[in-house]
Amino acid sequence: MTGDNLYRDFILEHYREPHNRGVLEPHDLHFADSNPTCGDEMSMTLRLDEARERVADIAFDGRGCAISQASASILTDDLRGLTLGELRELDPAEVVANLGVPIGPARLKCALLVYKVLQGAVRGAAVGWPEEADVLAGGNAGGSAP
Amino acid sequence: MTGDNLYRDFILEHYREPHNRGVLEPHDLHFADSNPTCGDEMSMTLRLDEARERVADIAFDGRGCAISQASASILTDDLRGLTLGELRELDPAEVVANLGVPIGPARLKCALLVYKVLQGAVRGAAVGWPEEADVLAGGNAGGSAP
Amino acid sequence: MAVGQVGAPLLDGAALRADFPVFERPTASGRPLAYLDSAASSQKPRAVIEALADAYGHHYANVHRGIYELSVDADSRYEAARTAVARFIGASSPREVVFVRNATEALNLVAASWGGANLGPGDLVLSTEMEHHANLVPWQQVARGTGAGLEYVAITDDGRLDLHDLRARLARGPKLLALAHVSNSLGTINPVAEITRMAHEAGALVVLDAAQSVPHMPVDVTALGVDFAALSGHKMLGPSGIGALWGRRELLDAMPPFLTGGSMITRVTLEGAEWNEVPWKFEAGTPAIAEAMGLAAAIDYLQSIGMDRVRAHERFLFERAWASLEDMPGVRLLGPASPDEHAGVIGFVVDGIHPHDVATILDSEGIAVRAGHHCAQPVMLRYDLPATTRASFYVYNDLDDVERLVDGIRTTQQVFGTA
Amino acid sequence: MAVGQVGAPLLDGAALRADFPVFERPTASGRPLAYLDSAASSQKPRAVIEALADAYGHHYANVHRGIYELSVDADSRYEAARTAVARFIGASSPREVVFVRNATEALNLVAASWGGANLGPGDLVLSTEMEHHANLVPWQQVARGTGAGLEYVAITDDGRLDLHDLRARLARGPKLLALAHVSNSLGTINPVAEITRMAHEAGALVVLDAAQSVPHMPVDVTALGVDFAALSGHKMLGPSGIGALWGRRELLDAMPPFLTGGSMITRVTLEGAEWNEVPWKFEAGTPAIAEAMGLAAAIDYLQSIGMDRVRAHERFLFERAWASLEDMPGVRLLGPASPDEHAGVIGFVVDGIHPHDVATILDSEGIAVRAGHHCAQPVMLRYDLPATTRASFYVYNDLDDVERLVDGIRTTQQVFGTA
Ligand SMILES: Cc1ncc(COP(=O)(O)O)c(C=O)c1O
Ligand SMILES: Cc1ncc(COP(=O)(O)O)c(C=O)c1O
Repeated sequence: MTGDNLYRDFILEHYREPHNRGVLEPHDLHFADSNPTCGDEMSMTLRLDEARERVADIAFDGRGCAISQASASILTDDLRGLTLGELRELDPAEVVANLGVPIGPARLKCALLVYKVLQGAVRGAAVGWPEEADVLAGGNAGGSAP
Repeated sequence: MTGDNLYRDFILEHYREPHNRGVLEPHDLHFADSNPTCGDEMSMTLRLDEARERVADIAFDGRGCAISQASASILTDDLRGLTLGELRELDPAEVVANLGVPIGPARLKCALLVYKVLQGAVRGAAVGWPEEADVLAGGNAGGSAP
Repeated sequence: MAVGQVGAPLLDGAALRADFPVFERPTASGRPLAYLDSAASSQKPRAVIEALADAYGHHYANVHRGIYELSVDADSRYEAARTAVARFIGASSPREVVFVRNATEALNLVAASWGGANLGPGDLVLSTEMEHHANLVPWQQVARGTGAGLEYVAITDDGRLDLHDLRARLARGPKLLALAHVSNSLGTINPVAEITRMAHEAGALVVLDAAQSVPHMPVDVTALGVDFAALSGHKMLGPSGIGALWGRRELLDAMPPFLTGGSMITRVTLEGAEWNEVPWKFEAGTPAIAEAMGLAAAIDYLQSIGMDRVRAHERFLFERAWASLEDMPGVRLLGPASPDEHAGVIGFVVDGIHPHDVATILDSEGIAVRAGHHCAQPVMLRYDLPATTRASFYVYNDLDDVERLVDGIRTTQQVFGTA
Repeated sequence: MAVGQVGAPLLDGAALRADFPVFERPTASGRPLAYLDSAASSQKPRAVIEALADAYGHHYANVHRGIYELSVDADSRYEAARTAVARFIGASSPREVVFVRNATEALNLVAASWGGANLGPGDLVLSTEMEHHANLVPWQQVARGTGAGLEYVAITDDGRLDLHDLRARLARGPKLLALAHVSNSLGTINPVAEITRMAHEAGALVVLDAAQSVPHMPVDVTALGVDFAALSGHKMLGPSGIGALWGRRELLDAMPPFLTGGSMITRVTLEGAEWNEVPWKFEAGTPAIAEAMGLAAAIDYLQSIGMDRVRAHERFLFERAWASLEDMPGVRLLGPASPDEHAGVIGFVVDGIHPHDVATILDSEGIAVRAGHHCAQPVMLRYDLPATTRASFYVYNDLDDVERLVDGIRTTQQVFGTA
């Protein structure tokens, strides 16, 4: 049963007590984006090292479902020390796999919201959803629909 | 077989040698209308008696299919001496029945074009198709369609 | 947990489910499907599926007066479907029924055609805060295009239309009021006959979004007095791809066409075109022929049950569900509490759990509900919710579905440790 | 009378007819149905009818990201249908394929959205004298609305596009050329790749009305180089109520929406709305969900035959029919004589007999043809005909149908005493 598999204890713990939550002040990079599918909004702030090359610190903020919050909490844990180039090359499929629970197509965008916001922060402009999140109809508009 | 039943000899004779064909000059009433279903166009001229009450003479003109031409030829034969009031009251179903051949829904408008033009002449303005001609889709636009 | 000890539903949902092949489909949970998303789209009875197969297999040709047998057959069945829709909603003539894809297209048609021809700077249009995007965005577009003003009638905290606010806005002399008969996010049934009287007294036409009412209760557009009404076939057991706009004949007659092309014209030259009579003036190109016939079969099916009984059945399920959910700690319900003012659509939120997570866990129990903004983002904003979960009923639901919904929400709370 | 002594058709029409339930239907004549009206709409194979029943019976829910199993299933099948259409016409991405009702809506969409945003006084649009009303009237409307000019490329006496005239008009710098791939009244196949090169050199975009080509021959929009293409599912063995607009991604991205409402937005407030990405930006409201899946099944069926073979089969039937009719006294044929330039659509007139009378008598023999202006009144005017009779071929036709057509015309002449 999806529900049971998905909402494993560690997911719920990340949801209830997310890591790296908040707003870094001052910060070097900032971006906000949303997933109208869930009504979720997420913002992200990053601090870079002195060479302005690597992530010194990172935080996300906003409200959302357990999947998007846990995904943000888990991903941001792994990013400190990475270069901006490495962030840009992040594989969205790995972001999802890294969650360790089976994310069906209906919740892919929830899991990938943090990825989308991160790319926006790194590239300085909103990016589209990764291809894998487009397997279902509706682009951004989604399930919220009719 | 529709085709055989429909195109009886007397229909074809009326088609080949229509009665009351032409344009009356001078005339008291004139009207022209069309059935885009067939690309048919028909005009009608009427001369009234001195009291301007009864049909003294009538003629129709135009090009069209065997059904519309025969229907016009047959109907106009019967109208001399009728009052304008009687023309107005003509029952379209009788116009069709009077043809003496089975007119299916697909050809009803062909059979009724003369009725429509006549009503236009009597009333001085185009009238819609009688209800019975509306059993199929497309109003005026018809079979010619896709 | 037990739901509804007293009384019994009017219809035998389980027996009706046997008419719908989808309920034979196993769910991943191993449990039978509890389909509680009919407000988004309904399932289809065998009668409709077979009508489609029969239409495509034995009565299919293009319509619009082909001369051969098969096309006459298709044409008369297509027009018979129009008559069936007209009768079902109390229209005075089938000539007032335009086939479109869905309620959205119907509303776009009125907004673009009537609005384009009748609105200008200084004119005012009213919509409401509870509308589906389909009855909002087209009016925003036409207001922008014509320079007309657009205002929204406020809604109350319990999700009813604020009739004081309506009266105040009507006093400014709007040309048109566009409103939903039943809100798809709140479940509210608006008092349309009364509102229409008020609107007409103020000189405004009324466009009724009947997408959520026609499938679920008796609707008579003539008795309601409205001027236009929009509906979708797919929400009333019919095929997707077919819907209808009903409008008063004299209004439709006076309106310019919307889409143009084949069969909506009488004469085309390289210089210009003349338009056909209504409703064909508004049906450009080859319509959804077999789908119209399928919609007629859906209407037959609904009429064989009786719309009064459909409504009574859903009202019963609503009352039981509302009573059970109302008492659950951590559950908040949207819309009016009175079953007279509330259709079989219940929007709710569970404290501390995102609506999408609720829906996912219910899905894992074989319960299909919708989560999101339900194409009514202004409603979400109004109540400061990112989204809601929504359960909606139809003829194939029964108390067992209600019970599973309530149990599922309890399970969700247990999973999240909030219960 | 014997048709075609030499050679054999590529497909076994009689065997294929067994896939189409309609051919089991008895005609009033007692003879089997000779369906020669596929240019108006095609018949449907069992595979498509069953795909619809399966979609409605087992995979149906509203699309656009419902969260439950059934909606995920419906959604991914709906999007898979989009991919199927994209592959079938050589589009580089499914994101370039917008589902609409029919080719008419596709052309209206381009005219209103692209035209509304890009045309103004002083701008010029080209269409042609051989277009279906669906590719004429929308351009007349947008020209009227924007103040742009509209001119028509002339056609020759044998029904080909006059390329001299095209060149002369392109020299005036039109912004867009709208033309049919295959004319539905003349049968002409236009040299689209060449025309597109000429148009692009002159700086004009090309909108291809592919309603009569995609069903009958291999079409690759990328290879042709056009910018937009319109098609209808019902003409290619698919359901009614579904069609597609293909457009280059960057053009679609830049265009304003057409219909507005649910699921074509990302954000709606009472003040305004933001649009979704393409193609969803152009799909307002609940689409023809099952019909899209049915169209995918039709594409599967056509691909299992092979579009090269479909084209070769129809070419063969065309050659035989043309050869026989060409020799008949009192019969005049429209369009080019060369099978390279003529699809399986033959328009003709019989001297002294109205096209509708021809069609009625053929119907009495169980032969279904269309008579009228075929939504191409300017073509009728061009050749000074009130109407024509038209026979058109598809995979289920064979030489027997051709023979019956020829015999039927002879019978008609006998009935009218003109033979
Ligand atoms: C060349 C051409 N274009 C457009 C159309 C319009 O197709 P539809 O009626 O499916 O919109 C047709 C259909 O007859 C056609 O033949
Ligand atoms: C109240 C209301 N109006 C309009 C619509 C739009 O219906 P469709 O998507 O069928 O056009 C819906 C469907 O969700 C609705 O609930």
